[in-house]
Amino acid sequence: MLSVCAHGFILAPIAVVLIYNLLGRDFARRHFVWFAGAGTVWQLGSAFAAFALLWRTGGGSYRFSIFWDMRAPGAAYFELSTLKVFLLLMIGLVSLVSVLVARQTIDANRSSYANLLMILMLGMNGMLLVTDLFSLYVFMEVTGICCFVMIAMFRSRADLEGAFKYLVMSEMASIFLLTGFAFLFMRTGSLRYEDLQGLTATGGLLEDRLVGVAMVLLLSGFSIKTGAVPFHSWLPDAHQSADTSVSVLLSGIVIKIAGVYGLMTVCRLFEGFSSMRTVLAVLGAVSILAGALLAARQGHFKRVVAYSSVSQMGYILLALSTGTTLGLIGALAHILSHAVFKTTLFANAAALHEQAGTLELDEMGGLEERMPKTALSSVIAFLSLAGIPPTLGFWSKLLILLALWQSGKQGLAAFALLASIFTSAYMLRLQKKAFFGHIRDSLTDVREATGTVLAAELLLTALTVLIGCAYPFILSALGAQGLL
Amino acid sequence: MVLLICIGTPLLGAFLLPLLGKRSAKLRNGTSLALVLVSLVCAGLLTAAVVRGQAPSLRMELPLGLSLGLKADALSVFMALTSCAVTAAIIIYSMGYMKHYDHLGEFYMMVTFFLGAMMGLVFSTSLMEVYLFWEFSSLCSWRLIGFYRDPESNRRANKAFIITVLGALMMLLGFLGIYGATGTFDMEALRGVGLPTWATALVLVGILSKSATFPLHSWLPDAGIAPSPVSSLLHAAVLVKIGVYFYARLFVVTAVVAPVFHVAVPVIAAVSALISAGCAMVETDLKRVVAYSTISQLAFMLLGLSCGSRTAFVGGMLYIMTHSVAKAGLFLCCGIVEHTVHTKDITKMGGLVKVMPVTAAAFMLSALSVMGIPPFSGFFAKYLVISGAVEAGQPLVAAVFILGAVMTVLYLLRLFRMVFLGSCTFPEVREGSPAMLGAAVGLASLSLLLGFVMAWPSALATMIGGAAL
Amino acid sequence: MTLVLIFAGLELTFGIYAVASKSILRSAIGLALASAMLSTVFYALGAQLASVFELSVCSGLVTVIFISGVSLSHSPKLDLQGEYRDRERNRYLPALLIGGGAVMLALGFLLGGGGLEFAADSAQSAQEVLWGSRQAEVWGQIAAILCGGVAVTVLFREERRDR
Amino acid sequence: MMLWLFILPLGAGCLLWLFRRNYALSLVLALGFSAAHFAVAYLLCQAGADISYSFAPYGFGLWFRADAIAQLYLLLSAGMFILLALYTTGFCRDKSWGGAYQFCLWVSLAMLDGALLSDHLALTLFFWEGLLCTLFGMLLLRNTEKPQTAIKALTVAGTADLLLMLGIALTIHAAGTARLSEMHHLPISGWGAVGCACLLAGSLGKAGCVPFHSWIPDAAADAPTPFLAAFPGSLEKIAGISLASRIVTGLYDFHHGSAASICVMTVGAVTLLYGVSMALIQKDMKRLLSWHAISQVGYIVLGLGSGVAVGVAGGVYHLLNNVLYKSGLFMAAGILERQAGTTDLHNLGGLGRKLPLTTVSTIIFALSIAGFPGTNGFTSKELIFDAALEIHPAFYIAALVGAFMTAASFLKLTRSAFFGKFAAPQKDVREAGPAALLPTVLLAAGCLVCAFFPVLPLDKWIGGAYGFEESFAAMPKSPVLVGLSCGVLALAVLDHVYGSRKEGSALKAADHLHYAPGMKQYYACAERGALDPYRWLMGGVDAFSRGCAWVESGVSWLCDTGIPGAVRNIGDTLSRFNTGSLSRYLALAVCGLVAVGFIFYLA
Repeated sequence: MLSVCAHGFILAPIAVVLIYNLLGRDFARRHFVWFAGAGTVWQLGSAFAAFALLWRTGGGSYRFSIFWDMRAPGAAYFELSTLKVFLLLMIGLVSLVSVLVARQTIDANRSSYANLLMILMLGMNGMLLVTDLFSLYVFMEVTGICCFVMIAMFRSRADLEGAFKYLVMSEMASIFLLTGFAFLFMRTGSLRYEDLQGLTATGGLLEDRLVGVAMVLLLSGFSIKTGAVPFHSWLPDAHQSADTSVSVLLSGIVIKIAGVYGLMTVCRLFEGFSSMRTVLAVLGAVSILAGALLAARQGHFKRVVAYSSVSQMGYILLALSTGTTLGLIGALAHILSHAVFKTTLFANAAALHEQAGTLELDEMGGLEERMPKTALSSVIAFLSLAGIPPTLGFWSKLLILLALWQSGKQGLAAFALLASIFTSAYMLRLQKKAFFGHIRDSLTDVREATGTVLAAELLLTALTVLIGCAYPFILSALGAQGLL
Repeated sequence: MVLLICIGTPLLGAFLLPLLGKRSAKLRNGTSLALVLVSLVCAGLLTAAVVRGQAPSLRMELPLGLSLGLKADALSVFMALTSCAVTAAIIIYSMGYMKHYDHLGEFYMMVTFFLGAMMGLVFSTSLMEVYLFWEFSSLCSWRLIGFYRDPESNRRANKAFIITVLGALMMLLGFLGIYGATGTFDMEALRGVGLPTWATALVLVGILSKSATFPLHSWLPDAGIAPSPVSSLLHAAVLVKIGVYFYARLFVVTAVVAPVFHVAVPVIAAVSALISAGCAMVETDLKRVVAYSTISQLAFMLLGLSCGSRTAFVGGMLYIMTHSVAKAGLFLCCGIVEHTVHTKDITKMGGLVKVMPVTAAAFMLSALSVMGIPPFSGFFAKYLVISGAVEAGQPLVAAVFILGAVMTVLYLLRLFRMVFLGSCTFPEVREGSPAMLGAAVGLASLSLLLGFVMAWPSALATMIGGAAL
Repeated sequence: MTLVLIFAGLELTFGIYAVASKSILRSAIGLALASAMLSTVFYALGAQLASVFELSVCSGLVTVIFISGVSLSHSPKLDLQGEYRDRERNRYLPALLIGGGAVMLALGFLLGGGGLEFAADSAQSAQEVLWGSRQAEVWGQIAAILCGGVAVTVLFREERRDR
Repeated sequence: MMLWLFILPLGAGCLLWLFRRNYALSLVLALGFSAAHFAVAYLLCQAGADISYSFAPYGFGLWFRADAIAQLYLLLSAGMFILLALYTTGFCRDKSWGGAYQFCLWVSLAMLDGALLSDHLALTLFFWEGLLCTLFGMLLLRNTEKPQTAIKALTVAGTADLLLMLGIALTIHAAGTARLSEMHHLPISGWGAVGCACLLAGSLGKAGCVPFHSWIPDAAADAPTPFLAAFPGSLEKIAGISLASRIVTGLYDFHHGSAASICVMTVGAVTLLYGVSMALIQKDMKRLLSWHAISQVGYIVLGLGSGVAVGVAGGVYHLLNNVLYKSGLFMAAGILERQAGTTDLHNLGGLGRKLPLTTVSTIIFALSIAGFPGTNGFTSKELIFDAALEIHPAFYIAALVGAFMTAASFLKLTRSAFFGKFAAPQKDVREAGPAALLPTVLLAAGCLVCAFFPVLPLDKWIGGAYGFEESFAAMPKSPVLVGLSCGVLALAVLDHVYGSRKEGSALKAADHLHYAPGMKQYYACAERGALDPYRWLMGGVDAFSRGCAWVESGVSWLCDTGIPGAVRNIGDTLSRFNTGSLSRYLALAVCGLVAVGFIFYLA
């Protein structure tokens, strides 16, 4: 059963792509959403099953390989652990939401969205499953190109600005990463995880300056992908140019898998370098503050949400900078809560764009009367983002703070906590400009969002509140498992 | 079990109200009142239990030193009774006042949800739980202040939200400091434990922001833009008491605090009392004057609880109760006046006593209780606070508070004169609606009645005092 | 060792030429020459197999398809580069190069000169490499090819419908 | 039995409020209840009860103790109240606010009983401040359009009572116990001194001493006359002086000649001189009498402040006399207002023939207040003069000057109101009804009784209450003092004759003093109200409030525009940095790389 799920992660997307392209042209194009939906549902289901199975076996890991014999010495293999399955679950969830949004925003003639979504999922699944740094890079390339195409897909030629910037910045990241891997390969001779883990233990590498440079390059490369502050410039432009369903994917999961998971792996493999954690801490702190301050001054709905992603990634970097298991759990919790409330905000953006026709904050106002459900989901998302108790965001932020506190970084925890007041500030500004206040005369005939976008919003809001309320039980379950 | 009902019904029941509201307004108003009355009855039952000596409690242990527990003791039951009673009166009042406004579903939901949060906060035993309900109340106050949806009230609602959440975050930092020093968030385990000074200072900032003391007070007068049942519920009776209650809960009943705070907090309270009293003297907006007076009276309560002597503590507790009742009555009268005269500027009012005698009488009764004139309950509390301050060896602070009390008499009299006395400016105005009048007169006479039966509430307060010092 | 540096330098210049040139044909030619230089570097460093593949596939096959496609279709893509003639981008290009070069030199000094010992001529044959330690890449390659195919169909088809 | 002292007045107040329309019934009720109240008080004094109830809030104890001093004042106030009740019912016969006024009057009686009897200082404060409510109620009843007096009264009295609260808190803290009976000779040092000062300020403030006197003259103009007869005339004085006398005799060790006693005596002297000098120039009878009420308090305080047995006895006896003739004078003024239509002396004259009984009693009252030899006022003033001289001659001189001015002003009053040619707004001036006239005449009789038999009130009652052995009623000791005071009176008569002949009319007899060089500026600034402590208080509070408002607006500005503006600016500068050009992004990324490198190596 576990092997079916595991193999499915790689084979299912490819199968869907093949079936989609082999069927009749017009039938496939009209029903492209169902294919994409099927792929995501499969991913979600298998991730749940795998998670349940692994959880019962006490959080072990499952190795498998497809079409070749992995027992040969030095042979590569795919690995599945509870951490990775959790992230696969995230991929499934965000893709499902993206499909729900896409059904409303993407018309038939751009139906290759299904192909691209499946390949993107394949790329991300691959990144999670591989146990070799270079394969990680290959699958990251696949993800990067897929994202570029999806951003560029909807825009007329003149407006390829955002996509082009994204492509160039990803290539910059690839340059950094490849150079880093090359230096590493020179020193260690192998890029496989278990080899690298063994090597750092012997300490031989710690003093070597070349490996130090490699570390710096790796960190910078993955930070570009995460969108931490010095490297964040592409995120807002990419979001503005991309269609909302693509923004959901980009901000919801791609920057987490491509960026944060990469950083997680690097931290896990090279724990010896204590200065790496300080780098992460500094990047995180700067991202939180700068992201929040920039978000407060944007005029476009999606740019505000994009900068808020930069700020929230800062929190995840802070969690990783502690290096303890609680920090890791905090980071995963924040990835979950960020995925949920970010996708909610983008679903709201889709609804607003579809109904009110504009996403410029100055042209919106008082939409709460016309679109009560969207307003409600937006307020709940704001509460979760600001870390107000009943919601998911509060618990994840609390775990991060506890992790920081336990690992002795009180000053950092204080900074993170007080910076979250800026988060509330720009989200309040967003709510005020978009939903509260008097309605403009041009928007009086606006109706409530309909169909799957509304369904997505309500699903995510329910998720935020229910998991938020059920968190004490989750905490006690984690405690029982011995992780906390 | 009674504890769960007391907290659960308003907290969860609140979300049904907007749905009921679709069917009929009366049903929704009635249900919200019923929810509040249920928790009032439960509070009564709990009081009986506590008086009999039991301490009903629930507990759920969580990793990382977190825990979710509910416990009813004298202090929590005292606060529960006060806030339920006042909220019930305010809901009755708002039925008359809010008849022709829209967004009523949200209004009633938020009021009931707020009461649930208040009950939760009062009965919770862990610091994190207190923070949880604390943020609930910030959320409710944000939505209630922003009720009218015009840009100005939005701006002020956001300002109130930012200031209270900032305070709450500083307090959370303090909790983390306490967690770092003692390894637990549970207040049962913190009993009698010395807290690190900087952590106490941070928690104090949270308390001061919530109970609107001087440097962090500016959100309270601005919240006057909200409809008057809201401003009376939030700014007079219940929300601002959360900060003072939590001071009593953490720094007096549970943990031991550094002696420097026995001097520092009274001084801060004194400064806040004088400055807000001064502002109340020159203010011309009806609601802002009463809001500033609330800030000034809160300083009295803070003095009572913080200066360390038992008399002052009991005085502080009584002050919380008497002030809630009297100030809620005052705000409701202001609401009636503003509702009928449609302006908040007191310089344009005058001589309303002839056209609105009952409101004038209720206003004067409540004002006298706030001033602390004897037959009213306010006197007992004010006297105990002042004598407690003297007993605690801080006669200078007591003298400053006497000056504050004189200023209270001055600005309340000035308000009464500018609104009700002098030549009549609105001869054609009629009295408020019966529901509104009923609530206002009820609260005013309650504060008079409490004056006569002050022995029972003070017995309860002494019981709290006994547990504390 | 100096041979490697010379060829790397040549490859760099051809790369810049490909990026900076005005017409797409010259870019294609520049790309081909850069790939050729790269293959010689591979060869100099002892990776014969890689240099053979590089020379035949990248500089040979890709260039042929490229130039034939461009000359046959006379598609409006020709002046696409004009549209993207972002003067500002070009103006800063030398600055970027100098910066990149400086970083590379700093790395060079940092690593203490000729630390680049040549990879031992690995005894592994192509077959072992492809199907042994790098199997996971196979799925990566498949994904990349699929992605490339879809990308080409999506981006260029878009052009026709828009007109 | 003690509770009856509270239930009776409250019951009476409610019943009178209910039956305010029916005059006869309310008359019977008033008389019946006040008589019953007097009887209960008398029985209580015989028993000397010491009762406590458990139903008391924390920090308060319901302890009542009718010790000797309390009995004296209780009987005095109960007796006075009978006459007051009668007079008030007569006065409020057809008034709309009559019922509410009666109710307030009876409630304040209950409060006064409580204040006198309570043994627990906090309980005294409870009843003491209770008088505030009824004071505000009564003043507000008639004039809601012109509320200045009521506001002023509540403010001034409120401030005095809050000072009293502070004093009580300090005293309880110093004594360790709240029971009045257990406090003996507390030291006046450090915070004890402040406590004593606040206690004295509160009690003398209630009685009407200088800093807290300014509402009484305004009340004379606005408030109904029975209010003047009741509150400033008797009830408030009794309450204030009873507590002051306790402080001076037993509570604090207040020996004569100490700094505390000097302060109290200076306050008394200042009150005396200020009161009587203002009274001299008044042209309206009620205002004149109210200023005199203030000056008489000055005499009593002078006596009490000396700390000597003779001074205290003289002061308390002077209070007794004062209650008698001051209430009588106010009642006479009430009768004049009701019968003659006005109390403004300009258009009053020659009423002696029309209102014979009122004239006779007013003359008796005038003689005794001026301290004419042989009257009760004279004996009490002599005792006070004796005590003042013993402490310091300056006080004695002040007292004499006071006596001179009192005599001059009353001569002016009596001659212009009752003698000379007849003038009154109402044409057919007839004698007042029995309900108004009977109390006035009885009070006049009381004055005469005390004049001729001083032994009974002075030695038996007051001496017994305060435990003085030697009897003062026998005869004024030194003939020199008596001669001096007679000389002063003669001088006053001469001055009056000279003044009236110079100005031509009795009313303007004092004008030559009014416009004398030194006095003119003093009177001018008094007219402007510059000497009115209430105005100083309000001015000070106003300035302080404006300062607070300015500070508060600064803090609010910080919250509204200061911090948000700063955040906005930082946000703008940062966003200006991200212009959108690709090469800038790449440059930023390379800088980021270098920065990460530095951090990596520095850490």
